[in-house]
Amino acid sequence: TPSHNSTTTNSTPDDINAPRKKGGTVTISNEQGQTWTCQFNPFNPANYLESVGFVYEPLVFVDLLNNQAETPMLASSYQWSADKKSIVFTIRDGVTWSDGQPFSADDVAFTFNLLKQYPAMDLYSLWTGAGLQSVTASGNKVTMNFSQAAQPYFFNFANQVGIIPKHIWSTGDAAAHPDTWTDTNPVGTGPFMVSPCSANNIQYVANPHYWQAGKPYIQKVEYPAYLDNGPANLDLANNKAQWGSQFIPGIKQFYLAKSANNHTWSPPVTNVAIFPNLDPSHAATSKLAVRQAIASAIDRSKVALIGEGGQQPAANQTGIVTPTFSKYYDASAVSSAGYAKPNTAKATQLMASAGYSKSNPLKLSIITITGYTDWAASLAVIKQELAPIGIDLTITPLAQQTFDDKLFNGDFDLAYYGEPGGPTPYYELRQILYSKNSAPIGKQASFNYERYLNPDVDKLFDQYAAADDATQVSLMKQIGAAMLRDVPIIPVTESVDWFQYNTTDIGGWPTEDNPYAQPSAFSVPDTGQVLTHLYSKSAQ
Amino acid sequence: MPGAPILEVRDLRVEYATGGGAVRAVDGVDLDVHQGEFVGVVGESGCGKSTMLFAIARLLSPPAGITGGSVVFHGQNLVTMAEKELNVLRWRDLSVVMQSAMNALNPVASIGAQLRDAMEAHGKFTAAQVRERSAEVMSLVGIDPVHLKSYPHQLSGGMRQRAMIAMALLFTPDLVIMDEPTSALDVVAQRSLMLQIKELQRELGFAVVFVTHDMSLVSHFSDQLLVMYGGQVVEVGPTRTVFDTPAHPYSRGLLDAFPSIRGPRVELTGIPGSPPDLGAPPSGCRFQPRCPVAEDDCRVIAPALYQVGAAQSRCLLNDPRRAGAPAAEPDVEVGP
Amino acid sequence: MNYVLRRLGFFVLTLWAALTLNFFIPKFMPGSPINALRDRTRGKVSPAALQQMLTAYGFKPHQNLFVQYLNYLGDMFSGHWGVSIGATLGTPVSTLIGQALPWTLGLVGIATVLAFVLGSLIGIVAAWRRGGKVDSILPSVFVVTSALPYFWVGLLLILMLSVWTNGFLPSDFNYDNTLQPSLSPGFIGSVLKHAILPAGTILITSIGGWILTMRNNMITTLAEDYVRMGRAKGLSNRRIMYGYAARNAMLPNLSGFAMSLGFVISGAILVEYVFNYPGLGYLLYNAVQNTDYPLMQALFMLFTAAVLIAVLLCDFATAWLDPRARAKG
Amino acid sequence: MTIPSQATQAGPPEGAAGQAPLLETRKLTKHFKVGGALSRRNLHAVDDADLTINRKEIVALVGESGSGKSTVARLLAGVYRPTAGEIRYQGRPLTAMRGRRQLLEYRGDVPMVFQDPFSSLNPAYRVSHGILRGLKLHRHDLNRAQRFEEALRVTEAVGLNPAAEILERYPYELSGGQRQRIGFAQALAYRPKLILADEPVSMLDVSIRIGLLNVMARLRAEEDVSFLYITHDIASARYVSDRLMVMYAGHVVESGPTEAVLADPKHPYTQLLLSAVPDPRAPLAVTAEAAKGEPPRVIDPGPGCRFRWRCPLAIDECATVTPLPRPLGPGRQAACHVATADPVPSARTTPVSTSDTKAGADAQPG
Amino acid sequence: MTSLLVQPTAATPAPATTSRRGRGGALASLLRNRKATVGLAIFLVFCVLAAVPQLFTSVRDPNALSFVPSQQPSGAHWLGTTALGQDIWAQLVYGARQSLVIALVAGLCATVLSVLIGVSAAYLGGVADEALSMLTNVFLVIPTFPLIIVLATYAGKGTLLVVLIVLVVTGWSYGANQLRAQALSMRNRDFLESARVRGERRSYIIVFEVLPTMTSLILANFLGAALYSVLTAAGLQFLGLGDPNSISWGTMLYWSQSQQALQTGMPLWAIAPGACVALLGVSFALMNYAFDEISNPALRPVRRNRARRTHS
Ligand SMILES: Nc1ncnc2c1ncn2[C@@H]1O[C@H](COP(=O)(O)OP(=O)(O)OP(=O)(O)O)[C@@H](O)[C@H]1O
Ligand SMILES: Nc1ncnc2c1ncn2[C@@H]1O[C@H](COP(=O)(O)OP(=O)(O)OP(=O)(O)O)[C@@H](O)[C@H]1O
Ligand SMILES: [Mg+2]
Ligand SMILES: [Mg+2]
Repeated sequence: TPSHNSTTTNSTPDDINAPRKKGGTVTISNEQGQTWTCQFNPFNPANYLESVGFVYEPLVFVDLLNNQAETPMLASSYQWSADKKSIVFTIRDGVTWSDGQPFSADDVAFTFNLLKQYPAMDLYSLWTGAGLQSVTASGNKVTMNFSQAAQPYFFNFANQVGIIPKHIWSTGDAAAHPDTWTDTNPVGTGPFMVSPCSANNIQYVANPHYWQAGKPYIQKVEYPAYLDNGPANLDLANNKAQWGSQFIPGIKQFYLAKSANNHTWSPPVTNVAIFPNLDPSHAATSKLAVRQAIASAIDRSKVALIGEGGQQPAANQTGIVTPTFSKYYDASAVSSAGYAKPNTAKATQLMASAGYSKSNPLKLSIITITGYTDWAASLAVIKQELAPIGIDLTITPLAQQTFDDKLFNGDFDLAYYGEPGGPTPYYELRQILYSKNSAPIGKQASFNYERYLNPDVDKLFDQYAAADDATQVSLMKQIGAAMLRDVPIIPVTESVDWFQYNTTDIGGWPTEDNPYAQPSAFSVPDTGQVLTHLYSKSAQ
Repeated sequence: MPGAPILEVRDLRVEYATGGGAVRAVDGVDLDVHQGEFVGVVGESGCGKSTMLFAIARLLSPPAGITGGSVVFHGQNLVTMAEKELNVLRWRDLSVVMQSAMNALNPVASIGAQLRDAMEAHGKFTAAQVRERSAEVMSLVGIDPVHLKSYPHQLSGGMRQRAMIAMALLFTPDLVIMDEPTSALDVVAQRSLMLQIKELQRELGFAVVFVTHDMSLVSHFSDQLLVMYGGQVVEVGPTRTVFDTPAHPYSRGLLDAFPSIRGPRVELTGIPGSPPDLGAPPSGCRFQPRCPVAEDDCRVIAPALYQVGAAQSRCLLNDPRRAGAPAAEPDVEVGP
Repeated sequence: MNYVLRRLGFFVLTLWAALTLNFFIPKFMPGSPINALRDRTRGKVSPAALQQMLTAYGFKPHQNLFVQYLNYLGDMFSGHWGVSIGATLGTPVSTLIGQALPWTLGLVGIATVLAFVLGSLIGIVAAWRRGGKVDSILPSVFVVTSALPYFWVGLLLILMLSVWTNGFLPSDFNYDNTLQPSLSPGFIGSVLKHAILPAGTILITSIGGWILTMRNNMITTLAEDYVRMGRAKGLSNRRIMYGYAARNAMLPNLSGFAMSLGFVISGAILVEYVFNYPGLGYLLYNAVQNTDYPLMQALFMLFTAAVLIAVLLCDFATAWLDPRARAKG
Repeated sequence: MTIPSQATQAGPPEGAAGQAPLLETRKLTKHFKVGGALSRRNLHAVDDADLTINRKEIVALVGESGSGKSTVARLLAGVYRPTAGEIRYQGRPLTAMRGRRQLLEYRGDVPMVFQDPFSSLNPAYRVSHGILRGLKLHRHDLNRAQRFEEALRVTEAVGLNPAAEILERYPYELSGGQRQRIGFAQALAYRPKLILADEPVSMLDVSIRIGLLNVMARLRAEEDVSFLYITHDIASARYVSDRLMVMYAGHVVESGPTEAVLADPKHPYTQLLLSAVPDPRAPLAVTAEAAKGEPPRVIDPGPGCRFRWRCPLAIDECATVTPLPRPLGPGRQAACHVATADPVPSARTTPVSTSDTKAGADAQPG
Repeated sequence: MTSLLVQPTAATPAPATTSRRGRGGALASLLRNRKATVGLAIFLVFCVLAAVPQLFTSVRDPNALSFVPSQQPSGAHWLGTTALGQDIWAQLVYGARQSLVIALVAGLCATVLSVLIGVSAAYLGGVADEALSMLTNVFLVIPTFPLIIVLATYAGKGTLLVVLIVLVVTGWSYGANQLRAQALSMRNRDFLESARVRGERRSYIIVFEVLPTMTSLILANFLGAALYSVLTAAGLQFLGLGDPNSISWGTMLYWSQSQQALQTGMPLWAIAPGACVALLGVSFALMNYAFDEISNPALRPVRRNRARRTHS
C-alpha cells in the first residue's frame, strides 16, 4: 500500500531552511477593492484569505508548484486505506492554540463534524460531494471514512480546511451560528495573531506559542486595505510594501526598474481559454472544423506578449499548464496534432471546409468581462489573427454579473474565461470537461460551460480517483489527447499567481528555483508557508 | 404759501442707461414744497413720476442715475450728499410711501419688526419705547396694534397701505413722499385712506408730495397740482386753478377723460394716441403728436413753462409773446 | 399643522416609492450574489456551499415575492438591514455603513456645506457690488467651473499636486495606513491631509453653482421695492444686504440645497472612486459590483432618506423663515 | 362718434316686450371649495344672482373687489359651471346645449374681453392670431382670405389703423390701449350678440379709457351688440350703460336703470359706493370719516345681510334674514330690509352723509 | 406638494419673449452675448469633429491596437499613444461623436419628457397633477446617480442605448418640475382663458398656446439636460459602466484610469478626454447662462454708468 510519509519530501536548499533571528516587518500589498471587515471566520469565503495560513492551519500543506510535495502541518503523518476510502491522520503533539490552550485530535474531528452540521461551512462539499461519511478522533488519531475513493479530495480536506479550536467554537455565539460568526479575534495554531485590526489595516504579530520552534522570524505583518491597484502598486514600487499580488501594468518600467531589489515571479497555474459553445443550437461553434481553425490560427505567444505584456505565458491546446504540470504534458502529441505552432494556412482550409472564407466571413461574438484590461487587449490580438481566416470576431465585454449569467446558462457563442485549478491538471480539466458539471442550455452549468459531453472522457476522470501516480499521469495525457482531438475549449494563455517581492530587507521568498509554495498573498494556505520562511535581513 | 420751501427741486434730470441708449425719464423738473403743503403730481403711466420721487429721495439704483439738477431739502443738497449723511436725514425728516405696499414691505418680517428696524436705524430706543411708538402710529392710521405681529401677506391691501403710512410717520417727518399709495385699492377704501392722510397731515403738519395717475383723486386734497407728461412738468399751479381753467391741452384732455357721476352726460373724447417713448421723445413739444390744437411750430420749438395766471403751463399757445401778451420769463419757478 | 402633516405625508409616500423601486430593481436584474461570490473566491468554493452560505446569511431569493417585500419594508424601517452578502460577506450592513458614514459626512458633507455657505456669501457680495471687478469676471469663471466633471478635476488635482510633486499631497485613502485611528495630532493631520484633494475637488466643482444662483437671486431681490424701502428708511448697508436682500434671496436656494444633496451623493461616488476614499459612495460602488443586495438597498434607502430629510428640513426652515410658505400650507 | 344714446332711456330697449331677453340668469350661484383637498369649506362667490341682459343693451355690473363680478362673467362665458341656478340664452338653458357644436355656437355669440391687456394676448404670436383662430372656430363660412378680410374689418371697427400693419405686430409692440382694442376686435370677429367685458379698461390710463368706452357704445349702436360691462368705476358705468347692477359679497344688492340708480340709490351700499367716487367737478362734500371695514370673504355664511357690519341703517332683522331683491320703483330692485321706494331726500345734496358710520370692521365673518 | 418645486429662476416668459423678439430673434440675441458665442463656438467645433472625424486624423480605427504602446507625444502621435497602442488624438477626435450624440439625444428626450409631464400636470390639474407631480418629486428626490449605476451595471453591456435610456429616465424630473411651476403660473393667464372662452380644445391650448410661450425655459432645460447627460455619461463610462469598446471620452478615461495613466507618465491620456468632456459641458453651461442673461436682463453685466459717477 503506498503511503506518503512527508518528512522526506522537502528538498529545498539549505540556506532557505537555515535558522534565522527574529525581527522585522513585512507589508503586503494586495488590492481587495474594499476596506477590511475584521472578520476572520475561516469558513467565510469572502475573507478566509486573511485568516487561513496566517492564523488557521491545515493538516498537511500540498505544494502545487512542486509536484504536490507535502509538508506535514497539524498532522504529523497520515495513512490511506488500500481502497483510498479511509484515511487516518496522526495529530501532531505539542501544538498549542494561540491562547495557550493545548491542541488535540478532538479539535480536528470537531472541525470536520461542524462542517457536516453546517453545510454552509463545507466550502469544498466534503460531506456532500466527496462522500465523507464520518470523522472520529481517538487518542492522537483522526479517522475519516468516505463512501468512495477520496484521494483527489485530499487536497481539499487536508490542505484547504483550517482547523479551528473546539474550546472557542463550542461556546457562545460561535456555537450558536458558527457559519455566520464574525470571529473578530481569531484563535488558531498558525504563525500569526491578529493585533489589532482596523478597517484600513490588519496587523498580525508573531504567535509566541507557535509550534515550529524559532518561527516565524518575521515579527509583524502589515496588511493594509487598498481600494485600487494604483496605490497598491505605487507602494510596491516604493518598497512601502514588499509582497505584491496583483497585475502591474508596464511592470518593467513601473516596478522592476525602480529598484534592483524589486523582483517578480508569477508562476502559471491555470488556463485562460476560449470557451466555444458546443451545444448543437450554436451551429458554428459546435462545428469541430471551426474550433480547430480557431485553435490553429491563434498565435498564443503573440497574445501572451502583447495582450498580457509578457506577464502570462502562452497556453497549449492540451490544457495542461506548463511548466507547472510538465509531468502530465505530452509535447509530441501537440506537435503531431499540428497545434505546436500557429498555422494560418491550415486554419483557412478548415474554415473553407466549413463554408467560410475571408470574403464570406463567419461572424462570431465573444463575451468577456468588463474591466479585465489584459483580456481585452488579448482579445484584440485574437480578433486580428482570426480576421484573415474568415472569422469576424465581435468582442462583447459584459459586466461581471451579466457575463456570469450568460456563461453559466450557455447564452454565448464564444466566451473568454479561466477556471480555478488544483494541485494537478485533473482539478481544472475535470471541472471543464466532466459532463456532470454541465447543464442544458438555459440552466446553470457548474463548470462545464462549453457543454462538452463525452462519456469516454468522463470515464477517464472516474478512474483517476483510485489510480496510482503513474496511472494518473497517463490518464491526464489521455485527457490531453481528447483536448487535442475534440477541441472542447481553446486555451490561449496561462493565468498566473501574481507575485512581486522586494529583497532589500526581506529574504526567504519562494522563487522559481525554490517554489516551496504558491507565492501570491491570495493563495491559502500557502501564505502560511511563505510567512514562516520570510526573514528580515537587518535583524540577522 | 408762507415762508421758504422745505424742498426745492431744480432742473432735476434722471436717465436710465439701457442697451439702446439713455432714457431720460425725468427731464428738467422743478418743484417747491412748503411746510404742511399737499402737492399732487399727476400724469400717465410711464411719464416719470416714480422716477422723479425716487430721485428726490436719492433711492435710484443702476441703471438709473441722476444726471443733473439739485434737490435742496432743508437747505442741503441731497444730490451731492454722502450716503452716510443721507441716512441720518432719511425717515427722520423725509419718508416714503411706495406704490405697492405688498412689494414694499419685507415679506418675511413682521410689521412690528419693520417698524423696529426703522427706529433702530435712527437712534437707541428701548424695546418698550419701540413697542409704544409702534402701537401709537398704528393706532394713528386706524390699525389695531395687534397687527404688529402680523406679516404683510396676512393684512388686506388697505391695511398694508395704512401700515406703510404708519411706518412713514414714525418720526413725524417734515415731508412724506407718496407714490400712488391708493391705486391698488377700491374706491371706498381709497376714499377712506385719502381722508385719513389729509386728517393726519392737518394734525401733524407734514408736507406731502402725492403721486397718482388719477387726477380726480387729488382734486379735493391737494394744494398744488403738478401735471407731468413725458418726463416734464407741463402744468403746475394751485389745484383749483388747474381744474377750473386748465391751461395746457394735455391737462384739458385729462380732465375731459373723466366721466362724471353727477354732471350732465356728455360725450367725452379722451386723448388719442399714446405717451411718448422717452428714449426717443418727439421733437419740439412732447405732447404735440397727440395734441388736438398743435400747430406747425410745435414740432420744432420746445416750449418752456409760461406763467398763465396763478399757474404755469408748458405750451406754446401760452407763450405770452405768441398770444401778444406781455412777455413772461420762460422757466419761471414754481409757486406764486 | 396641516402643513407639517402634508409634508410628512409627502415624505412617507416618496420614501415608500423609492424603497419599492429599490426593492424591485435588483430583483429584475441579471446576476446573483452567488455568482459574484464565486468570482470572488476564484471558483475554488463549490456553488452549493455558497448557496448554503448565503442562505445562512439571510439571502432567500426563493421566498414568495410579496413576503420578501413586506419583510424588506419592515427591515428597512426597523433598521434590521441584514448582513452584507457581497465582498464583505457576513459583515452587518449597519457596521459597514457605520464605518463609511463618518468619512463621507466629514469629507463630502463638510465640503458641500462649505461650498454652499462660501458660494452663497460670494454670490451675495458679488451681487451687492454689482458692476464691480469681482462681479464682472465672476459669472464667466464660475459658469466654467460649475460645468467641470468631478472626476476630471480630481484627476487634474492628483496630477498637479500629487504626481508631479512626488506625493506632496496624498491622493488616495482617508488616512495613512500605518497609523492607528486616535485623536493624536499625527492622525488628525493625516486625515486632513488626505482630505485636501477630494474636498478641493468638490469645492471647485460645486461652489460655482451656488455663487451663480445666489448672485442671480440677489440681483432680483435687490431690485425689489422693499430693498429700496430699506434704503429709504436709512438702514445701514449691512442691514439691508443681509437682513433684507440676502435673507429673501436665500429662500429659494434652500430647497435647491436640499435637492443638491442628491447630486452630492453622485459626486461623492465619483470623488470617492477617484481618490479611493472609503466612504458611502465607494461602498455603494462596491455593493453594486458585488451584487450585494442588502448593502445596496440599505445605502439606497439611506441616500433617499437623507435627501428627503434634508428636503423636509429645508421645507420647515423655509416655512420658519418665510411666513408666506406657512400660509400656503 | 355716438353719444350713448340710451342715456335718458329707462328700462329695456325696443323689442324686448313679449320676447325672451338675450340672456337671463335665475338664482345663479357659484361656490368655490377653499382650503385644500380635505377641506369642506365653501366660498360663496356668487349667490342667487338674477340678471337680465336684453338685446342692444349695455348692463354695467359694479361692486368692490371680490364681490363676485368676474365670477358672474365667467359663469356666463361657460368657464365655470354654476353650483346652482340657471343661465338661459335666448330662452334656452345653457345646460340644454349638447355637444361641442352647440357650445361653440354659444361661445361665438357670447365672447369675453379680459381685464388685463398685457396678459390677454399670447406674447408668442402676432396679434392677428387670436382673431384668426376665433374666426376659424366660429365662422365656418369664411375661407382663409375672407378670414383675413374680416380680421381687417373688425380691427378697423375698433379704431385701429392701419389695420393690416397692426395685425402683423406682436403684442409688445402695441400700447395697452391698442391691445385692449385688439381684445374687442377678437370678440367682435365672431359677430357676437353679447360681449362680456370684465373690467376692460381698468388697467388703462385715464386718457385712453374713454376712447374704449366710446368704442363699446359705438359697437352697440352700429353692430347691435349687447354688453355686460363689469367695472368698479361707477362714473364710467354711468357713461356707457343703460342699466346698472350693484354687487356686494356675492349678492346683487341693487339694480335698475343707470340714471335712476345714481340719482336715487336705494341700497346703503350703493350709497356708500357713490359717495366714495371722487369727482373733480363737484366740491368735496364731506370731511367725515368714510365707512371703515372691507367686504367680507364669504365662506360658509349664515343667513342675514352681508353688508350689515358696515351698514349705518342695520336693524336686528338684517342679522337673521337674508334680504331678497324687492321691486322699488320702475325697473328697480334692491335687496335691503330698510330701503324704501321713496326717494332719499338728501341723496343729491349730501350723497355721502349716509355713510358716516361707525360700523365695526372687526366684526366681519371670516 | 408644491413647496418642493424649484421656482424657475428665469424671468416669466412674456418679457423674455418680448425682449428677445424685440431685437430680431433668439439667435441674434444669443450671438450678441459673449458667453453664448464662446459656448456656441466650442459646441460647433465639436460638431464638426463628430461629423467628419476623418478630416482630423489619418487613423481610421482608433480602437485598433495599431501602434507602439505608451509613446510620448510626437509629430506622428500628437498626444502620444495609449498603453495599449492606440493613438490618443484619434480616439479623442472620434470620441466626440458619442459624447455629442448622448448630449443631444438624451437632452432632447429628457426635455420632451419634462415638457410632456410638467406641462400636462400643470394644465390638467386635480388628480392628474397630484399623481404626475408625485412621480416627478419621487424621481427628483431619489438619488439618481446610484440609481444610474445600478441600472447601467445590470442593464447589460452599457451600450449607448442603455446609457441614453438611463440618462433620460433620471434626467427629466428637474425640468418637469420647473416647467410645471412655470405652466402653473401661466394657467390662469388671460390669454389662455381667452383661448378657452374662444372654444379651443385642451390639446390645442397646451400645444399651441402654452408651449410657444415657454420656449425660452424649454431651451434652457434642454441645455441643462444636455449638460447633465454629458457629465453623467462620462462619469458612468469613467466608472467602467459604459461600453468599454465604444469610442468615447468617458471610455478613454476609464482605460486611462485602469492603466494608471497618471502614475505611469501618460497624463495626457487621462487629461485630454476629461478636458473635452469639460469643454463640451462648459459650452452648454455658457449657452445656458447666456440664455438666462438674455431672458433676464437684470443679470447682464453692467458697466457703472455715467449717471452714477456724477454723484458718487
Ligand atoms: N430700468 C429701466 N430701464 C429703462 N427705462 C426705464 C426703467 N425703469 C423705468 N424706465 C422708464 O422710465 C420712465 C418713467 O418710469 P416711472 O416708473 O417713473 O413712471 P411712472 O410715471 O411712475 O409710471 P407708473 O404710473 O406706471 O408708475 C418710463 O418711460 C419707463 O419706460
Ligand atoms: N377659481 C376660484 N377659486 C376659488 N375662489 C375664487 C375663484 N375665483 C374667484 N374666487 C373668489 O371668489 C370671490 C369673487 O371673486 P371675483 O373674481 O368674482 O371678484 P371680482 O368682483 O371680479 O373682484 P375684482 O374686482 O377684484 O376683479 C373672491 O373672494 C375670490 O377670491
Ligand atoms: Mg410709478
Ligand atoms: Mg374681477
